[in-house]
Amino acid sequence: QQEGGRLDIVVQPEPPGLMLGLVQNGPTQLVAGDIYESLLRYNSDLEPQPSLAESWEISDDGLTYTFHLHEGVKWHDGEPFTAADVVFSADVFLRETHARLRASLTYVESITAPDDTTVVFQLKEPFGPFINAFEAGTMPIVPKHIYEGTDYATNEMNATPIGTGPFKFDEWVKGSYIHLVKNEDYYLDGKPYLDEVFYRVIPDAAARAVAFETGEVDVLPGGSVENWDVPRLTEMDGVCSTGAGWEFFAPLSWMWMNNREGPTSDVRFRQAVMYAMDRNFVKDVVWNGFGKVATGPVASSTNFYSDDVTQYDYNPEKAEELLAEMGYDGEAVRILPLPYGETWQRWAEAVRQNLSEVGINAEIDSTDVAGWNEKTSQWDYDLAFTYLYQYGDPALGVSRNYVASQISKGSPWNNVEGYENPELDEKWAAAASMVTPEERAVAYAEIQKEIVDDVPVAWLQELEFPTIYRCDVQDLVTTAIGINDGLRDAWVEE
Amino acid sequence: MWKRFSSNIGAMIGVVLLLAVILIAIFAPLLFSHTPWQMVQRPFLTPFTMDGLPLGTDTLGRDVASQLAYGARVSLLVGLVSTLVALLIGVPLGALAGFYGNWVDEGAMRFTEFFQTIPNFALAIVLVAIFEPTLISITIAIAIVSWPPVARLVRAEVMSVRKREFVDAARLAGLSRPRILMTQVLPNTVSPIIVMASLMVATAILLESSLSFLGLGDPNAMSWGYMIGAARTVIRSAWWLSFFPGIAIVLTVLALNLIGEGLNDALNPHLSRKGKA
Amino acid sequence: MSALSIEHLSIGLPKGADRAFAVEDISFAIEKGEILCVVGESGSGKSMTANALMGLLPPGVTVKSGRAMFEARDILRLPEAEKQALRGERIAMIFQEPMTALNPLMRIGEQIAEVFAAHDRFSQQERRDKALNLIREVGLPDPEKIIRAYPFQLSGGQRQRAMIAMALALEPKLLIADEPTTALDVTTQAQILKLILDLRERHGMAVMFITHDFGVVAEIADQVIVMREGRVVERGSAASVLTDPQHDYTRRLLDAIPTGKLPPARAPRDVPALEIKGLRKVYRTGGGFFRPVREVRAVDDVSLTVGRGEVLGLVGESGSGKSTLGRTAVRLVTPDGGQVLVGGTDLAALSEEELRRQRHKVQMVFQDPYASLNPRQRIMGALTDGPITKGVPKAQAQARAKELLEIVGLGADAASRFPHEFSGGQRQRIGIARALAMDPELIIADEAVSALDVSIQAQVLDLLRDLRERFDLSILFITHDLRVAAQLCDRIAVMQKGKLVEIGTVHDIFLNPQQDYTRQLLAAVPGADWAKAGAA
Amino acid sequence: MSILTTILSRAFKAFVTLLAIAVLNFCLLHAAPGDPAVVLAGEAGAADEQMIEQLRERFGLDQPFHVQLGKYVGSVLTLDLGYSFRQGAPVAQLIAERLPATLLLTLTAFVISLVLGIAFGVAASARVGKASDSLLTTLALLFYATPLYWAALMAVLVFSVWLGWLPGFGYETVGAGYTGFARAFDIAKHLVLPALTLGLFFMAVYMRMTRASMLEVSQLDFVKTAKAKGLSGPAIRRRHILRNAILPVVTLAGLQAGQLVGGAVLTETVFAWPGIGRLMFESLAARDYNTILGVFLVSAAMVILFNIVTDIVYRLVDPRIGAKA
Ligand SMILES: Nc1ncnc2c1ncn2[C@@H]1O[C@H](COP(=O)(O)OP(=O)(O)OP(=O)(O)O)[C@@H](O)[C@H]1O
Ligand SMILES: Nc1ncnc2c1ncn2[C@@H]1O[C@H](COP(=O)(O)OP(=O)(O)OP(=O)(O)O)[C@@H](O)[C@H]1O
Ligand SMILES: [Mg+2]
Ligand SMILES: [Mg+2]
Ligand code: NI
Repeated sequence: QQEGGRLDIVVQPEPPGLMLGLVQNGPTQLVAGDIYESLLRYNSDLEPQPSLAESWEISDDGLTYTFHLHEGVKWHDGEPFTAADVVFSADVFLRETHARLRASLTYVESITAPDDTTVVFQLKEPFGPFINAFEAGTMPIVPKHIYEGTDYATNEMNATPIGTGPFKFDEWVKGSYIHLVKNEDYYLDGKPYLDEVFYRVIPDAAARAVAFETGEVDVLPGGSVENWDVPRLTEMDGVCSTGAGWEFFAPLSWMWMNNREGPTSDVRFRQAVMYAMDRNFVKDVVWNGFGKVATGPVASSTNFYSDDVTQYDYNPEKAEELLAEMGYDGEAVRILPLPYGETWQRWAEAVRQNLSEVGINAEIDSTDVAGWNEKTSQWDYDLAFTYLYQYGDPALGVSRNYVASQISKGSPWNNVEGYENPELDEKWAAAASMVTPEERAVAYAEIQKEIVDDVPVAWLQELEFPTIYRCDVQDLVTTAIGINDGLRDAWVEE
Repeated sequence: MWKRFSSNIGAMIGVVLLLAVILIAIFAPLLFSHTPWQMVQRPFLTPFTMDGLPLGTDTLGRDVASQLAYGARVSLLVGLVSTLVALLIGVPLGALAGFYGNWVDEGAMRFTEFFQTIPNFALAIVLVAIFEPTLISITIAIAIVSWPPVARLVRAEVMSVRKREFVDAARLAGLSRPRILMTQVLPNTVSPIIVMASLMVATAILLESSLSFLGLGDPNAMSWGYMIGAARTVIRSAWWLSFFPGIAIVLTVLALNLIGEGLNDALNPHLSRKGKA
Repeated sequence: MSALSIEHLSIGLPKGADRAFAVEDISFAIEKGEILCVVGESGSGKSMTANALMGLLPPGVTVKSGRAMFEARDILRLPEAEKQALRGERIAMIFQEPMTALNPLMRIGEQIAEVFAAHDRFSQQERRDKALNLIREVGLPDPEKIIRAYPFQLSGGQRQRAMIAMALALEPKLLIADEPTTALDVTTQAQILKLILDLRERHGMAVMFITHDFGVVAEIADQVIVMREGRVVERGSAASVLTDPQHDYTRRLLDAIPTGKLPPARAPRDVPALEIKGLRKVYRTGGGFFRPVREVRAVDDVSLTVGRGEVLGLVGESGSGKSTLGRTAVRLVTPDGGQVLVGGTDLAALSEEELRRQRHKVQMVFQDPYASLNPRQRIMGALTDGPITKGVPKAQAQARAKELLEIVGLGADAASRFPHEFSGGQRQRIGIARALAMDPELIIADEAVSALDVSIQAQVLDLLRDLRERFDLSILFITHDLRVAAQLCDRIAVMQKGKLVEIGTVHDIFLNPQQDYTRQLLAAVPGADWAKAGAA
Repeated sequence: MSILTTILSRAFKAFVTLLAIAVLNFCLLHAAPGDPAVVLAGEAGAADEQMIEQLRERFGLDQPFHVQLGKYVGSVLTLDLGYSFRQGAPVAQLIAERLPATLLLTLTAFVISLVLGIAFGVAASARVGKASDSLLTTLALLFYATPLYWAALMAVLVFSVWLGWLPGFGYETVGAGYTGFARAFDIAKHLVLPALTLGLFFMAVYMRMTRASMLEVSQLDFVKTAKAKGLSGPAIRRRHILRNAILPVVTLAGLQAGQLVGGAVLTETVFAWPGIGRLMFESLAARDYNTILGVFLVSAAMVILFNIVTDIVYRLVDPRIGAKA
C-alpha cells in the first residue's frame, strides 16, 4: 500500500453546505463523509463495522446499546473527542436538525456517557433496525465545544467544518472545487493514505464525462454522468467501475399515483399503468442495462426482500382490458418527472408514450427541483416519479411510504400517494419491533404480497449507480455506503 | 419593392429556406406516420442506414427526422407568436411615448429601461421557471424580454416622423391627435418595424432553443432546442442527435436574417436609416 | 494656354436613370485667372461635370468619352494615385452643403492641416501655422479659437469659409465651386462671393463656379455657359449672355427672374384678417446632462395686422423668426406671450377641441413641399382629410378636391397618385390646393416658392395672385427673397433677430427704406444693380 | 451642469431604478411555486413538519408578504443584500466570490468581440461588393445564427477532446498551485474557449453594425471633402469614416456589455465557469430568493453602470454632445 497522492472526484450538484449535521443530501455527504464520522460503518452485507466506536454490545432484550469509543481521537482543531460529543450530537444537536434521525430517536429512552469513552443508548421498546442508524449521514458526530449553546444554522464554523474524519477541510472555491487535506493526526495508524482530495464542481453532465476522459478527474461517483455515457467510459483503457457501495441505500424508484382522486384512485387504473409500462425497455435503454426491474416496495439487495408477489409484466392488452373494465373516460393524467437530468426526463417520456399507447391521455408536467418538491408535498400531481433510499431496513426506508400515519402534507418523504390500509399499518408496526430477523422476514414477505396487489405506487426499478474510476485507485469502495463513507482506505497505485 | 427584394440573392435564398421549413412544419403529420415521441426502432441508429429513418434514431429509438419536422412547428410558432406579442406591447408603448412626449414619454421610457436593465436571458429563465415551462409561458417570457428594443425603435421613429411637416399639416386640417398617430405617423414607421420583426423571430427561435437546452422547454412539445439539450450528453457517441437540430436552427435563423437584411435594403433604397435603437 | 479645357465630354449614367448621359458632348475652356459660371436648370449635369474633373464620380456614373486637359494632361484618364496627388494640390473643390461637408468630429484646424498631410508637406508645426494663416485669410474671426473649434460651433457661412480655406491651402491652379452659396442667406452669400473675387485677384486661379442664380452670375462671372439636359446651349461673356441671350432656354430663364418691378399699390383694406399683438416666443433647448440651457428669442414682441384680401410679405435673414411667427399664427407653436386674433377670435382662448374646429380658418403652405406631404398617403387623402373632419360629406369633399387640383393646374387625375410621383413644383401646388380645400380666410405661405426653379417659381406666383383675386384671400407671405416679395405683396414687414424692424408698403420699403438693416438686406441681393437695370 | 452633478444625478436615477427592480423581482420570485424551506428539507432526504416550520421561520417566510417585502427593500436601501440560508453565507459574499470570474469572462469576450467585430466590419466595408466582403458577412451571419450552447459543445469536442489543445471547462487547473504569471497563463488557457464562443456571437453583431455604419457614413458629404483634399482611401477610412461610424457601435456595445454579465448563463454552464450566471441558475432551482435577487440586482447595476460609462465615452468621442443641441 502506498502513501500519498491526490484524487479528483466529481461532486454534483455543488453541495449547499458541508456541515453534515445540518444538511444530509447526497453531495454534502459525499464530501463531508471524509470530514465527519459516526460510531459505525457497514460492510456490503450491512453488518456493522467499527468506526468511532471500537466495539459495541446490544443487550438480549434489544433495549440497551453500549458503545466503546476509540481512545485518542482528536477533532480537526486539536480538541479531544469524548463521549460527551456523542451525547451532545445525538441527543441535542441532531434532535433539532435531523428529521430522519429524530424519527428513530423516538424509540430512545436516554443517551448517557458513563465515562469519556463509553456511550449508552437506552430504548423504550425493541426497534430492530436501530443498529443501522449509526452511519455518518444518519448520525454524524459533531463537536460539542463548537456548537453547544449557539444557533446551529448560523454558526460561523459551518463554513469551515470540524470533524474527526480522515480528511480536513482546507478550501472551498464556490462553483469550482472543494479541497480537503489529509488529517495527519488521524487515530488509525497510517491512514489515510491520500494527501489531498479535490471535489470538483462541473455542472454539465457532458463536461463531466469529458473531464474524466481527459484525466482531469479520477472518480465519477454514481449518477454523475448519464447512463448512456457509462459504457463508453468504462471501455476506455485503465478504467474500472463498480456497482458496489449502494447496498445500504439501495435506491428504489417508483411513481407515486395519487390515491385520493382522479383515475389513479381506481386500483384497476393503477394496475393498468403497471401493465402498460415496458419496464424492461426502460432498464435496457434508458438505464443502459443498469439496475433491476422492481417487483415491489423492497429492494432485492436488502434483508427482507421477497419475490413471492404478483408480477406485472409488460402487457398492453391487459392494461387496455383493465381500463375498459373501469370505464376510463380519457381524463388527462399529469406525469411529474424527477428533475434530475436527462435520464429521468427520457424515462418520463417513455412512460408517457407507453401510457398513451394503451389509451391513457398522459402529459408531462415540467418543473425544477423546487417545483417538484412543492407539487409532491402539496399532493398536486397524478403520477410522480421519485426514488428513495432504504437505509438497510424496511422499517427505516420503506414503511414510511405506505402507512397512514405518514400521510402529511408538506413533505415529499412520506406517504405522498395517500395510501390507507389500516390492516397493513398494523403489520408494518409489528414487523418493526420484532426482535429476531427470521420473524421479521416472514412478516415482511406477507406485507409485500398484499401491498403489491393494491399497487399504491407504480414500482419501477431498483437503481444502480455505477461508480467509475481509474483502475489505479484502490480500495475506493469498502463499505455499503461507498465513497459517501469517506476515503479512509483509498490509495493510489503508482 | 418586391423587385428590389427579389433581385437580392441572399434574401431569395432566405425565402426559399424559410418556405421549406414552413412547409415541412405544416405537413409534418403527412410526412411521418409516427409522432416524434414514438419509439420506433432500436436506439442510436446511425443516419442513412435504414429506410424510412433517414436521420437515424435517438436515445429512445425515436425517429430523428420526424422530431426535426415537428420541432420546426414549435420553433416557428414560438418565434412568430412571441414576436407578435412583443410587437403588440412594444409598438403601442413606443408610439405613445414618441408621439405624446413629456411625461408619457418619461413614464414609458423609464418602464422600458427598467425591463432593459434586467439581463434578458436571465429574466426569461426566471419567468419560465416561475410560470412553469409550457409553450404559452415560454412564448410570453420571450415576448416580455424582447419588446423593449421594439418600443425604443418605434419611439425613435415616431419622434422623427412626428417632427415632419406633414404631421403639422394634418393638425392644421383639424385631425385629432390619435387619428394623426394612426393614419399619418404610424404608417410611416412600418418599414423599420418589419425589418426588426423579421430579426426578432430569429432571436426568439434562438432563445427558445436556449431555454430548452437548459431544460426549460415544454416537455410535451418537440423542439429543436429540446433535441440538442437531450442529445448533449451523448454528443460523443451520437453526433447526429445534436448536429441535425443544430443545423436546422442555424439555417432557419440564417434564413430569417437574410430576409431581414433583404427587407432592410428593399425598404430603404437610400440606406439613410440611422441608429438602430 | 487655358487653365482647363474640356473637349467633347460625355458622362454616362447607369441604367434606370432619367437619361442615358448626364452630360453629352460638351466642350468649354477656362483661362487662367478667369471665373466661368456654369448655370442651368436643376439636373442639367453641372455637378457631374465638376465631379468628373475631380475624379469623384459616384459609383455607376462613368466618363464615356472626351477629355479634360489640365497642365497638358488628360485628368480624366490618370491613374487613381495621380488623381489623388492632383486633388487638393492642383485642383480644389468647394461643395454645396456647408453644414455637412465638414467632419463633425474633427477640429477645424486639423481638417485644414490635413490637406498638407495628405500631400506630405511641411512639419507638424508649420502645418498649424499655415492653417492659422488661411483662417485669417478667409476672414474668419478669432483664428486662434476657430482652429480649435468643431464644425458644429460655426455658423453656415463660417463653415463655408473654412471649406474655402481648405480648398486654397495649397494654392491650386483651378478652383471648382459647386453652388457654394445656395444654402446661405443673402448677407452671408454676398460676403462669400466677395471673398472668392478677392482670392482670385490675389492668387490668380481659374474658377469654375456652378450656380443656378443669375444674380450671382451678374455679380462675379467673366464667362458664362448655360446648360440644359446635359448639353451646353449657350456660351459667351457674362455681359453678352445676360443682355443678349441667343438661345430660347436662356431667354426663358432670364424672363422668369422676378424683376423687382413694383406692382401698382393697392388700397389698403381695413378689415383685419389676422391681428398679432405683442407676440413673444422663446425657445429653450438643451438642458441635458452636460449642456446649459440655451435660449433663443425667436419672436420678440411683434405686433402686426394683415387686412382682408391683403398680401403681407414677411422678409428677413435666416433665423430671424419668420417661420416661428407664421406657425404661431396657425397655432402650431404656442406663444409665450401676446395675442393672435384670427377674424377677431383669440385662438389661445380656445380649448383643444374648439381649436380643432376653428383650424380651417387659417391654413399654411409649408416651406418644404417634400416634407409636408405624407409619402404614404394618396393626394386625394391629403386634400379631403381636413374637410371631412370638418364635416363636409365625403363625396362633396372629393369633388371639391378634384376641382382644386384643376385650379392649381394639375388635373383631377392627380388625386389618385402618391406624392413621390410629382416634381417639387407640382408638390408645392398640391400644398396650396390643400390649404384652399379648407376654405380658409387666411393663408400663411412659408417660403412657398424658394425651393423652386425660377420658371416654376413664376408659375406659382401667378397662381397665388390669381387665387387671391378669386377668393379674396389674405396671405402672409414669408420669404427671404426681396424680389419675390416685391412682386406679390401689398406691404412688407422686415424682421431681424425676432424683432419687427420695419413695416410699410412695398414702395416705401424698396424705394425709401428707413432702417439700416433693411438697406443692408436690399444691398446684399446679388446682382441687384443688374436687376434694376433690367427692370428699367 | 458639471460632470460631477451629472454623474450624481445619473447615480440617483440608477438607484431608484434599482430599487424598483428589487421590488419587481421580489414579487416575481415570490409568485413562483416552490418554497425554499421545502427544497432544503427535501434535499435532506427526510423532513417533518417541525423541520419545515423551523426553516420557514428562519427564512422569515412565516411572515406576511408585505412585511417580507418591506424588510427586503429596507435592507436593499442600506445596501445589504441579505443572507443565503441555503448556502449559509451573506449574499454579498457569495456574489463577490463569483463576480470576478464572470467579469473576466465577459470582459474578455466583450473586448474580443468589439475588436474583431470592428476590424472585420471595417475590412468588409472597404471591400463592399467583392467576394471577400460576402465571405466575411456570411461568416458573421453564421456566427450570429448558431446557437451559443451548440457552438460551445462543438468547440469543446474539437479543441479539447479531439485535439487536446485547450482545457474544455473550469476556471483554472485545480490544485496545480500555480502562482503569479504561471497562474495567469493557466487561467488564460481556460478562458480561450468560453470567451471565444461567447465573443463570436457578439462579434457578428458588431461586425454587421460596423459595416453598415461605415457604409452609411461613407455616403456622407464630408467624405467627399476628404477625397477632394487628396487623402488616400485607407487614410479616409481611418481618420474620417471610422471615427464617425463607431458611435452607434459604442452605444450598442455599452448596452451589450451590461447584458453579458447576466447573459453568460449558458456559457458558464457548458464550460463549468464559476460565475454568477450559474449561481443565479442554481439558486433559482433551490428558490434561494435572496441570492437570486442579489444576482439580479448586481447585474442590473452592471447594466446601468455600463450605460453610464458608454454615455461618458460617447460624450468624449463626440464633441457635439455636451455642447449645444
Ligand atoms: N448617383 C447618381 N446615379 C445616377 N444618376 C445620377 C446620380 N447623380 C445624379 N444623377 C443624374 O445625373 C444628372 C445630372 O445630375 P447633376 O447632379 O450633375 O445635376 P446638376 O446640374 O448639378 O443639378 P442641381 O442644380 O440640381 O444640382 C441628373 O439627371 C441626375 O438625375
Ligand atoms: N423648435 C425649435 N426649437 C428651438 N429653437 C428653434 C426651434 N425652431 C426655431 N428655432 C430657433 O428660432 C430662431 C428662429 O427660427 P425660424 O425658423 O422662425 O427662422 P426663419 O426666420 O424662419 O429662418 P429661415 O429663413 O432659415 O427659415 C432660430 O434661431 C432657430 O434656430
Ligand atoms: Mg448639383
Ligand atoms: Mg423658416
Ligand atoms: Ni423613393
